[in-house]
Amino acid sequence: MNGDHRGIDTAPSFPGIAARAAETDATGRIPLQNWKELTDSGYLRLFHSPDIGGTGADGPTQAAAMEALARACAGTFWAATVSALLCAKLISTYGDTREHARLLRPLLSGERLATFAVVEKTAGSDSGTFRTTVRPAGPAGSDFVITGEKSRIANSPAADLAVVLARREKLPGDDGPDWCLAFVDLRQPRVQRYAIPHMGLRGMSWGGIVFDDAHVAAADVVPVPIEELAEGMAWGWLFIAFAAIGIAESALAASVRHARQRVSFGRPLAHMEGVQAQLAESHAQIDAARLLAHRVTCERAAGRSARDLIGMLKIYATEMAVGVAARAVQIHGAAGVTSGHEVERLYRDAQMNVIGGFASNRLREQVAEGLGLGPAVYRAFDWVTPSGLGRDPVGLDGLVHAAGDGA
Amino acid sequence: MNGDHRGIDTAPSFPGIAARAAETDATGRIPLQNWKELTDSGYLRLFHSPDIGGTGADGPTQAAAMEALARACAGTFWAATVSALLCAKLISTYGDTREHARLLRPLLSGERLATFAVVEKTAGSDSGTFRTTVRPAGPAGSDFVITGEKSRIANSPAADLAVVLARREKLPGDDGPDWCLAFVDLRQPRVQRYAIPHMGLRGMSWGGIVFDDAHVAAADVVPVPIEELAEGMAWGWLFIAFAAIGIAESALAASVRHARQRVSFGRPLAHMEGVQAQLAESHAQIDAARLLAHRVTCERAAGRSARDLIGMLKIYATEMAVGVAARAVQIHGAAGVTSGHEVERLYRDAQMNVIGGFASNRLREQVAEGLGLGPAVYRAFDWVTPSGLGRDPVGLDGLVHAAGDGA
Amino acid sequence: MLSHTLANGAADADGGGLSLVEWARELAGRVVRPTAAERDRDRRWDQGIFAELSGARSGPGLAGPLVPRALGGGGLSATRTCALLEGLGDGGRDPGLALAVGVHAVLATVLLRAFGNPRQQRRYLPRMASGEWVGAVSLRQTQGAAHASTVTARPAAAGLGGWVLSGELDLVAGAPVAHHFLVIAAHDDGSRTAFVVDRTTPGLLINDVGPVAMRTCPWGQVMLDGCVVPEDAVLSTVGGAADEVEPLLAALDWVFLSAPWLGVMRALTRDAIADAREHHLFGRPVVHAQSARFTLADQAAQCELASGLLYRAAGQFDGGGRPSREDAAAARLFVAAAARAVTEGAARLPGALGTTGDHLIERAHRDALFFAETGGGTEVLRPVIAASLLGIG
Amino acid sequence: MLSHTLANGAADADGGGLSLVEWARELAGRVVRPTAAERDRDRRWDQGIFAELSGARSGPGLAGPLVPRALGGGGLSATRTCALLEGLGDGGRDPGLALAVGVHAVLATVLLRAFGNPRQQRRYLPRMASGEWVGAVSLRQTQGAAHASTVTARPAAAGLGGWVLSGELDLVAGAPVAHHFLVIAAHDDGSRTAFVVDRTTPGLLINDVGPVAMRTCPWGQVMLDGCVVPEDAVLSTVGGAADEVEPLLAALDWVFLSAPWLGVMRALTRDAIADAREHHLFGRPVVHAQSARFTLADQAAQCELASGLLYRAAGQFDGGGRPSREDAAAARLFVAAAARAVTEGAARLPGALGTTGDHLIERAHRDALFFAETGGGTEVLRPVIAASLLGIG
Repeated sequence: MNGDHRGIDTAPSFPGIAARAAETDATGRIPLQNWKELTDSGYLRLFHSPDIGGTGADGPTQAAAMEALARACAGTFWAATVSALLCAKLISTYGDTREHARLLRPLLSGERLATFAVVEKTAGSDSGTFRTTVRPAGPAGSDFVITGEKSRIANSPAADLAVVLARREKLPGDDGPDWCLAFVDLRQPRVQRYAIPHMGLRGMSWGGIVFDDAHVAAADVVPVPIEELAEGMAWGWLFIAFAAIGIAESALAASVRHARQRVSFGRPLAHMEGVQAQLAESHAQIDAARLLAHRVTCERAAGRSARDLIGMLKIYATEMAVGVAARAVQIHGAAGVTSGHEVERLYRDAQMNVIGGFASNRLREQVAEGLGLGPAVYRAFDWVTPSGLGRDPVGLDGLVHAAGDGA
Repeated sequence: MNGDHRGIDTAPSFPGIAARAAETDATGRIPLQNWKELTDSGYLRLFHSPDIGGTGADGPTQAAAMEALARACAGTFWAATVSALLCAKLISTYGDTREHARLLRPLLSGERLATFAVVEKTAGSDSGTFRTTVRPAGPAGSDFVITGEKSRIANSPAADLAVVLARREKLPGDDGPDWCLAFVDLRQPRVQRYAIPHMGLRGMSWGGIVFDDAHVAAADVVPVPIEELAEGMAWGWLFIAFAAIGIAESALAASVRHARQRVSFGRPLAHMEGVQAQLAESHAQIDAARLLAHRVTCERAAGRSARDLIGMLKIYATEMAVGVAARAVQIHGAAGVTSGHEVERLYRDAQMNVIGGFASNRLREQVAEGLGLGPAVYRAFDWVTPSGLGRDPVGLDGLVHAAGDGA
Repeated sequence: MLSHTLANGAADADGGGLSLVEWARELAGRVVRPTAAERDRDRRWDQGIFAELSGARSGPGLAGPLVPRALGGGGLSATRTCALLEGLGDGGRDPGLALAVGVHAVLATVLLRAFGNPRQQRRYLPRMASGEWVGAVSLRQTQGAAHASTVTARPAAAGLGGWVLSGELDLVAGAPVAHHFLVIAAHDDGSRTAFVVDRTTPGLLINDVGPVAMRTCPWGQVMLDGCVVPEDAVLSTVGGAADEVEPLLAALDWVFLSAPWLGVMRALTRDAIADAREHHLFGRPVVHAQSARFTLADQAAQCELASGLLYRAAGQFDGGGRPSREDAAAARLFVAAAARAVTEGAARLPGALGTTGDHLIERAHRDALFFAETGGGTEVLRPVIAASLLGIG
Repeated sequence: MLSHTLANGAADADGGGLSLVEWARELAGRVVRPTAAERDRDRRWDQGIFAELSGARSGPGLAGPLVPRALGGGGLSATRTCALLEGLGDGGRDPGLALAVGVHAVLATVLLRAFGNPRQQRRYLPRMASGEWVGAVSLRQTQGAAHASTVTARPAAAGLGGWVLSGELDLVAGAPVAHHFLVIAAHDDGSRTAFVVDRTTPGLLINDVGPVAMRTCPWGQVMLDGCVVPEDAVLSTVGGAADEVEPLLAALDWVFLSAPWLGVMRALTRDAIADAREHHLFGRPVVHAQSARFTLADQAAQCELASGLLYRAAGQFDGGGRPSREDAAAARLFVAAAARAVTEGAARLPGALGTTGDHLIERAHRDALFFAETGGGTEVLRPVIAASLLGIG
């Protein structure tokens, strides 16, 4: 879009994946060629150090690669990045890079796909309601079993491996964390999956996993204090922000193309101030998100947390992309709501990012806490009535009138 | 939602249509029971005077009925109202109520469905680009034939009758208008139709009609100066505004229900100020649109134009509904992007109204003209460069530096 | 079409508001507008203008439209009063003065009409309706106890009867020129009572302190240093403010103090249309620019949308109907946002912010921010509306 | 985390801006802030403050950061200058004074640095860098000829050489205290030339007229009544303004006059966080209310987002790079909207608009509206950005 895509020249580009994006959306499956293109491009290895099979790309390169793939096909980007970035980071951060090399290697080579199973059916991202539990398989053995259901999870119908947030059934004397990450092989009989059709990002599979005393090796149960997980989950916020930015860039590029081609009422769209205003606002907003996204990617690549900044980015970028996609629909008119048109797909895709990971407003509360406002405090909403605003007012003639005794 | 639905008690309600709304969206077809329910309710006759088979309902009743049907199922509302309100008004306004009673009767009884075919493939709502033409069928006969293609038209794949905006091939000495409305029977061999899949309002069929010298009776070609048509087309803006209002009301009602049921992080959503803020804003905005919609329906029912007000309403209501639906998705979280969920459907439906009829920004130009600003004036966008803002600035060291001769 | 729409969107249920808007606009254009910018600059209240508005010959006085005719008032409906205030805002182009008029003519008089006993009504209402006595109210006290009470009421020394009021109130609109004040005070048990406190009450002191905005409204801070008031200063029942006075006071603020802003929005929109025809950018009239046309179309729409909510809420006070707090709050929420949107839209048009003219845009921009915070602002209005929707709170 | 984020988001490419923001914030907090509200009320410029900022002992003077050291300036990079101005806005809490400093220190000095001949540079730049001579620019002339030229240039009488300038300029920042003015004048053929016109030029008159906003900036209207200026008053080439001076002047305005606003946004955000901890609504701390938390989170995000665009655009002036008009315009478009959003978010928090304090919210709210209109406002910025995207215009 402009000359500021630093590092983009050395980043992979994904022409085939982009060309198949409409088909990927329509069929609801990521074509095999996409996976080959991803593997060949080196994308899956960019985010990790060489000791676990990565190529240790620098921040600008990681950022440019995510941006490019998200622009090519947001559904493919989600599927690949949940696995190769988010899940691999969770395993390498909270697990043991030596022990779990056997899990990481196939994720980075593209042979296997991972899913991060957090949310359950009851209440979205509120871990207090989660019931999935890991417990020892038997009195003697060292292995574990996992039981519970995770739902509305990216990649879960298609994945080979799940990184599962679960409760630990603790034996007396165990004063470790109440929670663990369990790395669960999904290709086993006691695991059932189901797919859930979804509005956007349709290439990516989405759905639920039911664990019915499924087997987990002892080495693959990693106790983690739940507070510490936020650090790893911020990788998720980061890539979702890039998904939004890529969608917005594609929507703007389509709008610019359309504005240059289309003539309406004798006026080329490109020459109309109202269209120019929409393009300019979209451009400035995308750039604001991009610059922050590149900045925090560099922070994180350098080993710093930048968690609050990533939270701010995720909120802004995802809501911005919805606005940019809506403007693109408006510029395209009826074509923009026709199934199969790029802009129609982008409009559906954009909203998914606002909800995915942590929804914007949930994240705003976390950012506020990071600003020093303290944790969210709940008090029942019961203050309107005592404050004198809980009743409809009497009329102009007051109680007299209300009592039917006209003044 | 509140006690202000004046007249709604006497207006039809559509419980069956509402119950089938998800199915209507999923199958992309309006169930036969919906048509029966519509016919039985008297909805199709409300908007017209008794002399053409209507029941001549007053403004409040018309408004309440449109609002109720749009809330029940926006796709069904569109299909029914394009036919029974918009097309029937066009026929009765520009045609001859006696001659065309044969066309109006089946539309108001629900036996036949009409479509208003304006837009062509080239350039949306710009009539300057339209090519569809009506000409005499032969040198002697009094009948006509019509040729051309209309596309992205509501109801067109399913309709029996089309009200077509077409050019008139004029014989020497004919100084009548260049345009006409042709009432074309679509159940004839020289008419081909095709359906176009679309993002929202999926129950309603949408697509194109190809006329290949299709027959039109002489009495069904009505010459009309194109400027005068805006008055009739404003019926379209009006019902689309009601579609938006109904969608927004359904989205808000779903949000209120969800907020009362859902507990997240130990806090019932209903008790959280951020959720309350979203509900309150949606409520106030919906009410603002509703009150204006009821006002202009009464104006129109009383025979006044109110066209500029209807333009303002259409712009506001349709964009407002997109915002309300987006808030509903946010409140529902992942459920709100799951296919088959009411809110997911409403989110897709809402955007259609912004584009349908006249797109918001096109309509803004018309409203501006009504404000006394004169018609839109086109001038090529060529003023940035002469004004001194068309070049990138030199650096801090000016031309010297730019020439490579460092200061 | 335009001028009709912009001027008369305020359809009046009882059929007379239409001309009343125009009448008040003409009056205010003559009496208020010429000095509005100057009084704003000097932070000045002009009692002569208030007298002229109160004693208008050709139509109802603006000091007591809702006071019954038998008590010397205009005996207007709430809808027609709303139209009067809309016209005042439109013609006067002075949000501060219109606020002062609205606080006196609606908030202060209606509380006495609705809750005053016959003695109180006879004492206060005729002189308020004529504009002789000004009634003042603190805008901190029009949102119930959303903010903690700053005035306490304790029984006067045994046997004397009456009450002792102590505390302070700021943002009192009308204070420097008021004859009496509406004061809501908290008892030790947390319940609250409304009082009418005369300016001459010993211990009552007025400081000349006001907000940055609404500079043409006479502002003051009222200090109550152990003011002893008689039993007859109580408005309605002791301890009953939360159920009686407070809900009405809030709704009156939400609705009637919004009405002048509808007028200001219409004035800004008319100005913007005229300016856009005059100014040029990049060598062409601003009015040819699509983005300017969009802005103007949206401004006109905001006026009509706001008008609908406002007159619905006002109309609910008429015909013995019981007003809805939800609809009153929705009207305020929307009008406050619309006033901001219209001001900003007008300011965005090239050439809008110059060094000449009466600077209505700049004054309205400043005052609209303040207006949006009074009546509780979004943080009070939204929960009130949500409480109704959700059936909790 | 917070204070780090808010204070230091302005990452500096050449590694020193970080501490420079803090240094300037501290200096401005000491020198500018204590009298900001009072000078605003009195519409007063304090030359002593400018002198103190110019001659700061411990760091670079704020009058000539971009003037090369050899000519007595600070010799700072554009990025570091941006940081200085951010800190000035943050610590000083005075957008009007920061505007005056920015116009002199960046717009006026850089045009002489970039386009002045050696004689002009030697004459003006050292005294400008020391703060002895103030250079003034009309904010009507920083957007090329988006608005029609109001000054004409005709050749002086035959044989004399030089030019005769006639016309008037308003919104001249610095006028009452300026030593010289940058004036862009149109020739009869429509081409334009930039001149440096000394205050002492016969026929030059300054009127005391200014806008409603930015009251602490010294404003004036400059009347040029047949002012004869020598050939050496021409900056760069005759008739070349559209290709040379104007694009640079516009970009400098868009970027560097935005920088203080990033500081103001950070100050408002810090204030809002502190206020939300103190104030109560419905008996609970505002900071517990989810909607207030949302507002504060969004404010903090706006600061970081604006910072990214601003420092990118500033950095393009460094290292011999060629700045991008598109990126400069995008920075201005975003910062202006962000400044409005942050001000309004802060104002919406309960208790924000009181009768005490330094009223930064109210001043920033007023000044941000003006700021959003200068640099051409959205009606100029958007077409400039769109022209780049579309390859037309």
